[in-house]
Amino acid sequence: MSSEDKKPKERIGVYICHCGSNIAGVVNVADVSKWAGDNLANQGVVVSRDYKFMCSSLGQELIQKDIKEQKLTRVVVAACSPHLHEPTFRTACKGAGMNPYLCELVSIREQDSWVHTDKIAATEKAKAIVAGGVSRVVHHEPLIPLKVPIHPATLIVGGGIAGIQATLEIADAGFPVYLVEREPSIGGHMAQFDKTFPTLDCSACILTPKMVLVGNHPNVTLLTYSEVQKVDGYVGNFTVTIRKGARYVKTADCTGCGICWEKCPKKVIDDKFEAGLGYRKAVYTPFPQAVPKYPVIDDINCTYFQKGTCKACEKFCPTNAIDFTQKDEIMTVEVGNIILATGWDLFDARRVPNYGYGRLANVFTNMEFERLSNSAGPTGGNIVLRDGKTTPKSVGIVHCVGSRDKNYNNYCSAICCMQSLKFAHLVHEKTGATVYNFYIDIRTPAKAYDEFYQRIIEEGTLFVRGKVAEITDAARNPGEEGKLIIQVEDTLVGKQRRIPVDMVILSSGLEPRAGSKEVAKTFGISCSADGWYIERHPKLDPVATMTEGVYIAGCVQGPKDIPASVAQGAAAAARILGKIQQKEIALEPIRATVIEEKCSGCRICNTMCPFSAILFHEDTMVSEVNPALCQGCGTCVAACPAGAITGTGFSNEQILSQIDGLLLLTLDKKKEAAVA
Amino acid sequence: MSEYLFYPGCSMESSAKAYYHSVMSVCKSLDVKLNEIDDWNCCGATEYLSLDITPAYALIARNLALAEQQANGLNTIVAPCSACYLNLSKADHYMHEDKAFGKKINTALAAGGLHYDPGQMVVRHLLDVVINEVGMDKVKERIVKPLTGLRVAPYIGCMLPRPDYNKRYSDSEHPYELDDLLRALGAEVIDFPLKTACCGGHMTQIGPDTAFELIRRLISSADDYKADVLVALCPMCQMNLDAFQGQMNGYFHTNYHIPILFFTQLMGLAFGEKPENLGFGSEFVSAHEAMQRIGVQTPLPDAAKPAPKKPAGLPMPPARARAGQKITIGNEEASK
Amino acid sequence: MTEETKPFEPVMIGFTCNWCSYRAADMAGISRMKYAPNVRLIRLMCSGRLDPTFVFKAFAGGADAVLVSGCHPGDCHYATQNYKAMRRFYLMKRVLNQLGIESGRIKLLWASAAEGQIFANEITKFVEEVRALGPLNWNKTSAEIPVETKEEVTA
Amino acid sequence: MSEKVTLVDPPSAGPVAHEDLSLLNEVSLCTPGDSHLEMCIQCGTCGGSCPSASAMDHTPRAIFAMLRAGMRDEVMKSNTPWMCVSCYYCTVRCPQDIHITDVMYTLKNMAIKSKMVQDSTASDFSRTFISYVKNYGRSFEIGLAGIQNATHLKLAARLPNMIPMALGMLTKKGMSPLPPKRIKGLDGLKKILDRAQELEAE
Repeated sequence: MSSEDKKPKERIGVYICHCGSNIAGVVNVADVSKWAGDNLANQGVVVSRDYKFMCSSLGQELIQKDIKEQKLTRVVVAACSPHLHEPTFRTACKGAGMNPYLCELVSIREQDSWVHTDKIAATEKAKAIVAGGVSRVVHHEPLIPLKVPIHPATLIVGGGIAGIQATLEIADAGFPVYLVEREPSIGGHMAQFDKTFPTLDCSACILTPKMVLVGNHPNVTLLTYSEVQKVDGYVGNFTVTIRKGARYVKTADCTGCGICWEKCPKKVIDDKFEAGLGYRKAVYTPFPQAVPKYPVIDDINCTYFQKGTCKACEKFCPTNAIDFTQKDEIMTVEVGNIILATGWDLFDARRVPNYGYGRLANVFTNMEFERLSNSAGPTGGNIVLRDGKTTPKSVGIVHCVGSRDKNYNNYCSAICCMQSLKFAHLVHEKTGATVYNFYIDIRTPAKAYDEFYQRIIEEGTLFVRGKVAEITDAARNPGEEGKLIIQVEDTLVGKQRRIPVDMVILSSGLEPRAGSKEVAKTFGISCSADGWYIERHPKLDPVATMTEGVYIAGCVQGPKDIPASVAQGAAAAARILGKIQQKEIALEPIRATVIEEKCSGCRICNTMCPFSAILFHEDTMVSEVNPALCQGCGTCVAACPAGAITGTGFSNEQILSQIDGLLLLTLDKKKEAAVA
Repeated sequence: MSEYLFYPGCSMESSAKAYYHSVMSVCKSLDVKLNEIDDWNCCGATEYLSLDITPAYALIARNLALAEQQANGLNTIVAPCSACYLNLSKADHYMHEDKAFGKKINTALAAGGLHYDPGQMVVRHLLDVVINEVGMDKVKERIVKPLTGLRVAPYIGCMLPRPDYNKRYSDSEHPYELDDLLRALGAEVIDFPLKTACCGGHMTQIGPDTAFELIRRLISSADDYKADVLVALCPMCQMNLDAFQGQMNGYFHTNYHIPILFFTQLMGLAFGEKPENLGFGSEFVSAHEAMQRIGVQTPLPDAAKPAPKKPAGLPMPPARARAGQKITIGNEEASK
Repeated sequence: MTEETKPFEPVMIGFTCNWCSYRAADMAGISRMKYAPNVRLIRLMCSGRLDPTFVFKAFAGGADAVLVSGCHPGDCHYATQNYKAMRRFYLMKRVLNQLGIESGRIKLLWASAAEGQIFANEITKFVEEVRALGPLNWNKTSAEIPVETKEEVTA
Repeated sequence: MSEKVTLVDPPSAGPVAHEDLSLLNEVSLCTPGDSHLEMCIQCGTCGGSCPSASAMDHTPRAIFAMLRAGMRDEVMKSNTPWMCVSCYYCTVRCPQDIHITDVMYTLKNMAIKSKMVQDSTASDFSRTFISYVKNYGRSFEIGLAGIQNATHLKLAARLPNMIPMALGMLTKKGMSPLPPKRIKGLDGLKKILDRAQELEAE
């Protein structure tokens, strides 16, 4: 391996970034830079510098100047993670006339200065990392990015407010959108809400016009009652398999007149739209303003499907639109980009035994209350107890149910404070009841939110700072009989209180959708331990994912309110529109290639490839990699017993020499001896 | 036949003999063999932990070490007392989780020639074993006299479902295991809201005002629900609610009368055992009337006794003790 | 501190995949979680790219231990390639063992992009384990190295 | 006992005096396992759950805030840990997984060691209980109750009520008025406890 006597063939520049004090605070950057210049000269290092911020324009110019003046053929930057600034330094090199793939960025921040405290050990590790980068960069090859065309259509999964916003942005810009929604109608959770904070405008009034626009848009193919089954391909060219559920209603003939659900004899508790507080029929649309207007027959509850007789809907349908023979339909669509906006599920409050939900009749969840308060809801907007008639005289609203709690979900659900304040207002306005809000902290950090909090205080809502310990019907003191007693420490007083109320509303938190992990797998993206999808960068790229061409918007990324969901929907759409307008996309040229002369035709690699990118030529008895299908994982490279497959960007030479470098086997031995 | 190591705990030999006899009777019916750990010692209840942590855990761990020594292929210790159960599982849990702590306790044990490998023994309460190992099917098979018509308040108390290091119970606040068992016996089970509330613990000895209030909450709630009896599964809970019910009534000027029975006493009845052999009659608040309602004759409470000559707490003349020993003799005969 | 009393600091090479474990390392960095500085990472696109010769090369070059890490089973960015890595891992472990290397010197770690904490903790743990094994000693006869007969089924 | 006059500290004019910022850590270290004590968010779940909160001079939550503020004397003198009934409601409900009941045991230990226990009714009970355990290997309920009630003024008032009860213990429950039989391995147990006591002091 020793190349002591050989003259190095490349001229390499090494640049050590201080990143302010982020790196320089732990790693002695000047020492690393000097060490690299002294000890790696045998590898071809001709310049080694350290600089305050390599990613700044001055830092980049420094590299460019050296490339030109020192005739550098390779560049190694030791700074942050390549996932952050690899494109920056590649572009800088390209600007100075060097092939961008001849630049190597090694991480001495995320993998060194930020994770270690021992300054000497961290400096030594930085030297090894730089040595690894230098010995690797020698074997880099000039590459040309792969260009692939981008299909102009976009798939949007989830028809809540985030998905609706994204759909309209893209469709209005003139590009086709497939909007897939699992439920019979789009609208999502927002369609269930009564009022929206902090302005208290009616949720349906601001949502339904957008739903109608989606339903009528010439560029939108609306696929409700449908689910994505499979996603193949890659950015620009995804092939998506969608299962369209059988509605048992011919949408071409149906006018949405509503006679079918009027005549249907089968009443079902509606645990979705009405949150279990109301009923629907076996043939139904979730709510009157549903888009599309066509109903579905719920075959699990339909008398005909279960018992073989009834068909009342069919008999009464004026347009003969009912079709009991419909089957689920499988369709495939081609799209260039995907947005996931599948939203959230409500935390199941039954999991908190001390709050008694499911055991104590007058403990309600937030979604139940939304329906209770909604004038289109099961009580016509009357806020009443579970008996359906009694108006409560006192109501307790409990914050943080299932949130900020290591027993359940550790995160803050973000919307509950404002939602609870909204509930306090609605209860106060509609019933005049005494309202208590039980909170740990009030979090109102958005435009006009804290003002709303002030308003609720002014309206006379009583605030008790303390996480509710238990809700019970076991009366202990006079005045508690027949009431729900909220037992809590009023932490500002430092005393335990027992507050009897008629009704309790639990502000249950937001959870990732059940099955979010499976959906993540289908789309090839990652999921946090909680189940929320991981964005490309938590601050600077919140709507993209690690997978090119797949974006996320709304609560699928983490709990958020309506304005934030809308902003993300629009942001994801803007990102995609930018891509579509470029018409093609440059992909990392990391691909495997079979060297025909070395291939023995054993076909071991053929079955290794999950993308079926390797074909076997029966005539010549060799395998070949189709670069359009290859994703560059390199498994075949590792598997080939003959070493006949090479992988660009991650060749055996590159990695083996990086190992040498990391183990400091490449050092200038004479220098080392001199030091010793 | 299933076999377990058995840690009875001190109360089973003194204040909770009714529990002891009924446990033995029920286990016999269910083909459960209990091998009492030889030379076990007191678990220290909640008292030693209050004084000195290390000796407290060493005291508990001595039992675990003995159990491991005598295991003979078994790995489960059954404790019928909730406090003993919790202490044993707590010691095992922390010795396992906190390795340095485990080492420290073993250093102490070594002074007595003992050693315990954390995680080796599994500690379970009798209720858990009955429900999850013996199984409800077998319990149902044994029932010859269902408790039809008896309204019971299932009372679990604190230390069984909490902190529940090994997540053995359905819930830490409203577990349903005891309800299911009692329902299987044919009793009418109320949805007792305070089923895991505190009985007062040692407060009866150090802060009676607090203890009486805690006892009142439980008794009055059971009374609100018109329970005939309250069913306990811990000697301490039974003692507090039964023996102090009278004093509590005096303190609050109330007149509650809720008999407190062990779950094994009711199981024994349903299995057809004679009430005398299950420790009936040893309760302060007599269950006679409640049991008569479902056609079971339990021994009548003893006739009023002459006033004692000495205040409580000091040793009593042996003659008094003999009167109570009848039960023991009766049981011995029955087991022959 | 004299040379003799200095604790042995193992040198370790870690192979990470671009999508999960390298990002777990990034996440550990972003969150400033601390771990032992003994491991030096190499980024591969996928744990499936791990050619066993890389591992042999690392040991031959003086590494005291090798970490192989990738996405959790079922989470692979390339569908199923981490399963292939897993199979190779067990084979490698056996071969290395027969060559006279304690099987405790190679470790397989699944870490998702969100699991910076797990990544950091596991590295610190691994360093301690290897420190206990001492420096890699090729001159040991294979008889001195216990040959593992049992293989754990899952990592 | 009434002649023992307790002087009330003069009203504090300013902020907490003698902040002892090592206090929280000390409590944490003395508690087996990881107590997560430093994670308290002051939500009050513990104080709201506590069945004996009304008898406490500070709620558990307030005690944790005082530990943070380094108010050593105030915490050591507080009756809060002594009123704990070990019901573990706070422990299972705590959103931060703080082992509150275990922390209460630690605080009791520390208060005894620092000789700052204000009302010894509870600690005396524990001592008597354990003295039986040390001498016999088993507890002795009747003897214990007798000593406890006879030696504490505030309990003595109820002695008349206790008489029929004690009688019942002997007759109905068939309890023996004699101390329990000593366990066989009492010597070994003593050695274990002595060694543990040494380790505790380390």
